[in-house]
Amino acid sequence: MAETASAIADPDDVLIVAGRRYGSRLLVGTGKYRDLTQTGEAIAAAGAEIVTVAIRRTNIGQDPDEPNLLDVVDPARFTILPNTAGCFTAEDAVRTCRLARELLDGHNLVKLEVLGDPKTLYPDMPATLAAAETLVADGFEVMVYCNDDPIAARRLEEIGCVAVMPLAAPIGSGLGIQNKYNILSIVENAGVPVLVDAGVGTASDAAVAMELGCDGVLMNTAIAEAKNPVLMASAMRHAVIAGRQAYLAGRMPRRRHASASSPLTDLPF
Amino acid sequence: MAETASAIADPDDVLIVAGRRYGSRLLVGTGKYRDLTQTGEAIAAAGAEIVTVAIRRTNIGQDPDEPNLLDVVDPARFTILPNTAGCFTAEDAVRTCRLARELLDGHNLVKLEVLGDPKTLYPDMPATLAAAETLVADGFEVMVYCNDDPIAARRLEEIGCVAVMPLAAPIGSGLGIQNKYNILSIVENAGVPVLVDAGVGTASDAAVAMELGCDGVLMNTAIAEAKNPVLMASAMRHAVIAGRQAYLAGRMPRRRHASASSPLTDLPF
Amino acid sequence: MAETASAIADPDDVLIVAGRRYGSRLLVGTGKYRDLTQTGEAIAAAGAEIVTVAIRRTNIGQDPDEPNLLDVVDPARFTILPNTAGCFTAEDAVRTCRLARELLDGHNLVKLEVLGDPKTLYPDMPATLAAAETLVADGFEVMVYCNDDPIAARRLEEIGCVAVMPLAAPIGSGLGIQNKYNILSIVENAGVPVLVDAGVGTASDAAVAMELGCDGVLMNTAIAEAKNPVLMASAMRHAVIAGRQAYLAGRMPRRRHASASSPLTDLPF
Amino acid sequence: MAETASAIADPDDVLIVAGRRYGSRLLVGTGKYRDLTQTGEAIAAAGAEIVTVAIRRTNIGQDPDEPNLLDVVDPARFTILPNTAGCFTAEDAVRTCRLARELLDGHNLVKLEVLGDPKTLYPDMPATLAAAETLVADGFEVMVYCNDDPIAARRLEEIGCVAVMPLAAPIGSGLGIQNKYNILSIVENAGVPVLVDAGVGTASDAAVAMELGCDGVLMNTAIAEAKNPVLMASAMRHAVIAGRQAYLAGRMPRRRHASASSPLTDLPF
Amino acid sequence: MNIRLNGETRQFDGVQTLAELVAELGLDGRRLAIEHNGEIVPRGERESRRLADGDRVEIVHAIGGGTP
Amino acid sequence: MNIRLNGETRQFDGVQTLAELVAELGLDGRRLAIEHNGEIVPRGERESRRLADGDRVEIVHAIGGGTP
Amino acid sequence: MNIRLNGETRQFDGVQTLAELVAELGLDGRRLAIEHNGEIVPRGERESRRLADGDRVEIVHAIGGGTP
Amino acid sequence: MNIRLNGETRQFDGVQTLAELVAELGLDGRRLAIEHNGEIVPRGERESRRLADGDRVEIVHAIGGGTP
Repeated sequence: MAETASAIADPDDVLIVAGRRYGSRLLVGTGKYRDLTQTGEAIAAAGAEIVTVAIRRTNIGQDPDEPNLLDVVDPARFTILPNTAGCFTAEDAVRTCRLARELLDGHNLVKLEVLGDPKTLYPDMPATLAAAETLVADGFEVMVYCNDDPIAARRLEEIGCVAVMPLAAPIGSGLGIQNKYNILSIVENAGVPVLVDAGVGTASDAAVAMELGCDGVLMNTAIAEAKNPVLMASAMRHAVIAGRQAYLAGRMPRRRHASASSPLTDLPF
Repeated sequence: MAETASAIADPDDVLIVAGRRYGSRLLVGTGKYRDLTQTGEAIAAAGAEIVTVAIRRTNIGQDPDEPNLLDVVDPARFTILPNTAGCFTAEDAVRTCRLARELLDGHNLVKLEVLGDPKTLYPDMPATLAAAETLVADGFEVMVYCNDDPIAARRLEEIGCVAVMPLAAPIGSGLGIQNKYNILSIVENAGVPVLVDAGVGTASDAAVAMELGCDGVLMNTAIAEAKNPVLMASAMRHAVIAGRQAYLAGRMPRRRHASASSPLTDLPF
Repeated sequence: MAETASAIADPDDVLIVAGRRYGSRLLVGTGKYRDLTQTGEAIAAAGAEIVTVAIRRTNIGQDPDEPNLLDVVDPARFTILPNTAGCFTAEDAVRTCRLARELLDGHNLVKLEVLGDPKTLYPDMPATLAAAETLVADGFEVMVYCNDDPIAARRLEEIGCVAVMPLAAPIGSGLGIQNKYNILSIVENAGVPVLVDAGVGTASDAAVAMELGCDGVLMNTAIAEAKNPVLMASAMRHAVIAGRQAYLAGRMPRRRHASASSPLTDLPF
Repeated sequence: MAETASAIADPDDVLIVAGRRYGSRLLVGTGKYRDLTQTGEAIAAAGAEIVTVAIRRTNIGQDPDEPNLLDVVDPARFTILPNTAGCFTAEDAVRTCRLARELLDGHNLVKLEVLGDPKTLYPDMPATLAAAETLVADGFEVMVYCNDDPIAARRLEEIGCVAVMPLAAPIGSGLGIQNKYNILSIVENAGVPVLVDAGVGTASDAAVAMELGCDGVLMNTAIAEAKNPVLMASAMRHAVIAGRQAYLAGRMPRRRHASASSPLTDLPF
Repeated sequence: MNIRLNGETRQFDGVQTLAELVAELGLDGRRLAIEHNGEIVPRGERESRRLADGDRVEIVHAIGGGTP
Repeated sequence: MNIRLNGETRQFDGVQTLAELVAELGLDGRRLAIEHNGEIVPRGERESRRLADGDRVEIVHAIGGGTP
Repeated sequence: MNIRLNGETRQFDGVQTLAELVAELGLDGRRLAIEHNGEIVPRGERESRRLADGDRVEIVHAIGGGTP
Repeated sequence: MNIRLNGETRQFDGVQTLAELVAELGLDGRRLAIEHNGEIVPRGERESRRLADGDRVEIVHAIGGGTP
């Protein structure tokens, strides 16, 4: 099977973000898992190479032997993608990115999120644009969570973001791609990778995102809140490959009417 | 990766049809390919173990050295599933099955199709039920193409069919699963494998079928009419695995509203 | 407004069932209402002219002054459509129709339903076909509840049914039209009226059914279980008219991309 | 029928925009019609009270007797809603509004549109926000075409817009409501009327918009490009009423499984 | 005389015809259909249709009901 | 005198005010709005608004148009 | 001798059994199934199955085909 | 000396530099980033960065978190 797959799949079909090449197009988060062991197993099953982490205050007085996320997600093996989850202003997001850069020894790749509403976790786009400008000017490589507005996505690219990451549905909703036309418009106009961020609920949702031509998918809840997160991580790995290959293979046309795949002639009657 | 996958996937999660065990849940047809070489490559890329073939009059006077389908799809390696495609009466379908049994040295497994209309290739269910009764009485193991009527599926199982194969959408239409509730009802009530037959257009469609709990998917046009059939066959292999694993893993609940996967507390501001 | 409407709508666009002409294409049931008063108000708000009723054992010993459904739904004003709801065999359905004919003084129009399963209330199609043949031979005008199988619908018409009534979704589910392609195929091939029976949940569902070219819609639960049944009945009246007019008016083509409805030239800049 | 309707519908359920009350919740455009006669007939059939018009350079040298749009759409009978269609900058949009105000004798109600892309006619939201601020400060009552971003809608309301008008799908696409969750979020958070602007293709689309709780729908292409625009205008009138009444009536819950509307007891067998 | 009426056995004395049974039940004038021993009895034949001990009688009417 | 009228340069002789220009164009009585050198000129000021060589004038009206 | 072979009438001389017909058609060694006058003839009986003028013979094999 | 540490005021005696504070907290060797009075302090400057009464210090690290 491995031989077959390598013979079929183009080894040059890689995801390139900020000049780095990734064989996997599935990016994963690290929240909501039972423990760090499960986090690590899910990341492995997902085959992810880019892993997003949050930046939070150290819990003073905690057990100093408590395991650390970056022990499980080793920055030497994975591309760590610090995010600004929880930031509701451009200032907070910029500050979080700078803390992350210090934390990760000058690592410049960040996932910018500026939220507009604690209930929907929908992005605040004007603040996101402002933060993106500041961060790009400050030398960051910005992957940016955004709404699915094609004009906004183009603007974020113009600002210099290295990837645009539109939401497919509300974060953590699991509702799947709501507006395929918008995602398609963003993909068609983009010169940087487009990754669906948020809203995927199950494997077919991830496949749909890739079939639309997205360059990758980032997810967390769909894996972590499955009954069996590690098996779902594997499902998502296959789904992203499936969707990517289907996109590259070029699907059959949709037809209103049937088309026999067996010839309707030369029947023995 | 191979190690990871084998550690995650349950090796006992196999498709059992008529007492035989199959690691692959993707069944493929052999029509509409450019040539037999492409047919063989697509079957390999799909990882299929059950392959359906049509029975037709031998073209008298043809080049006797012309390659034969069963050279490419070796009955020693694959389970050959002769189908009754093109039959519009129960009698023709039964006769075709008997010819197939002779052709394949007593092989009893057949795919019964009795069509009701040349335009939609929709099944004629009363004729299908009649043919199924005759074939089961004659010792055949009948996998049966049918509409997505849960009552009809249950009746076909009562008759003794070894698998029910409802259409998801018109054959060759590529429109994807139309009535998920009916497929779900069939799955919930079935004691034999349920395989979606016909209507899949791209990888996510196959994943959806599996996420509904189907035991497998049979397809032909979606692979053969892709721009790159062999790559699409690989996509479908991944999609069926993805959908199966997602079904087994148990998807997250759908929610109207967002749910943060990063904690919203302990922010440094 | 009344003048405008009458000027626009074609007065000859009527529903013809069994030779009788109806201005309204919305048929309603009489179950699940709070009381007979609400039943009557909902029927009036729906503008229905054909009203379906069930046949049940008279409750012996009840108050003889208890109001009677046929006082509210006067057979002199409405076409009463007795149904065979609750019948799970062809025999029971035929017997119920004959009782209904006696009850209604020789009235021949019936709604045949033979159910296959108490949980889904999905029709038992072989039994339905058998009952339809018996009833047609016995002089009944049969409107028939059926699955959305285009071949079955054609067969029911061949038997002599005066209308085919495919379900859109499980009875009482309110899930809306599941398989639009099947409904469309039935409509395209039918020589008798096609009415969607069961599955409508809200006004837009009814409009969709009519836009597909159906001749009418029958519903009960969607009205009776609305918070305000009488207002929902009015909504459904408008929805059926809206869908019918949209079907006749011929909708605009769907387009992937925008099309300005204001000219993009002669701007003052 | 008229009596029935007036008895059911609440006469106080009116659309209030900028302090004015409207019985109709269907707003229409005036582009793409065959001629002004058809324009007028369609507006009448739609029952519209608010009619949007574009502002363009007068064609110098044309026949001075050529009929004028405002003869057909008399500002004494209709609320004229001049729009800034075709404007790609905030400045152009503001200038167009000011010309419109002069043209209409100080009329302050405008429909603001600042487009971001000539192909999709998707709004440029930062420019829209800027123009809205300028116009509100200049005394205009601004109804604003916007994307379906709930945070942006809230911001436009904070700025002082009198109505937010999110697009349902690309202008002139006829694809229907793409992201129902976003429209629902906008509706739930809004203190001003929410009207779906753009994307409606047929009657059921308009009904869906209203069932989500929108206060109205504005459309042009769906009517003007129907084969019979005047009949489609009537269809849309009914669809908007149907959707509104269904929203107010409170739809039945969706259920996976069937629910009989005829009692399943007291059968005579 | 025992009659199996709508599935329940009941005793009726002094009732000899279907018409008398209907009257005894207080159902005169109501819109009903009646089966007697599995056979539908037209309205006009109720008076002449005699009952015997052990007969089965079904009396039905229309009630609210909708899609299946 | 040359006027840049709705984007095209045209010559008008004997026209001194906006009101005269409107009349010359045969647009009297039509519902119009006018910009003169980028500034909107209210209806009541057309008679007093004098034109000079090279001025820019935009004359607009309402036409059919809908969603964006 | 005329044989109705796969729907077409053809003449075969010197052919007396199904096995000889298969050989004559150059189909020896191919995976086939054969009907003779509507009855399936097992492989082992081809040699003994004699043909007569006007007989109907169908020869089929497996070809590419998929969902219905 | 009172320090506003991660939003809470705490008293530290005998601590004069950021490096000493980290050690006092038992956080030596952990992967952290530190803000001092709103300014990020690179790792190499912790030893030389002196604390004063009332200073604000934020200490952060990476934790599990995903899409927004």
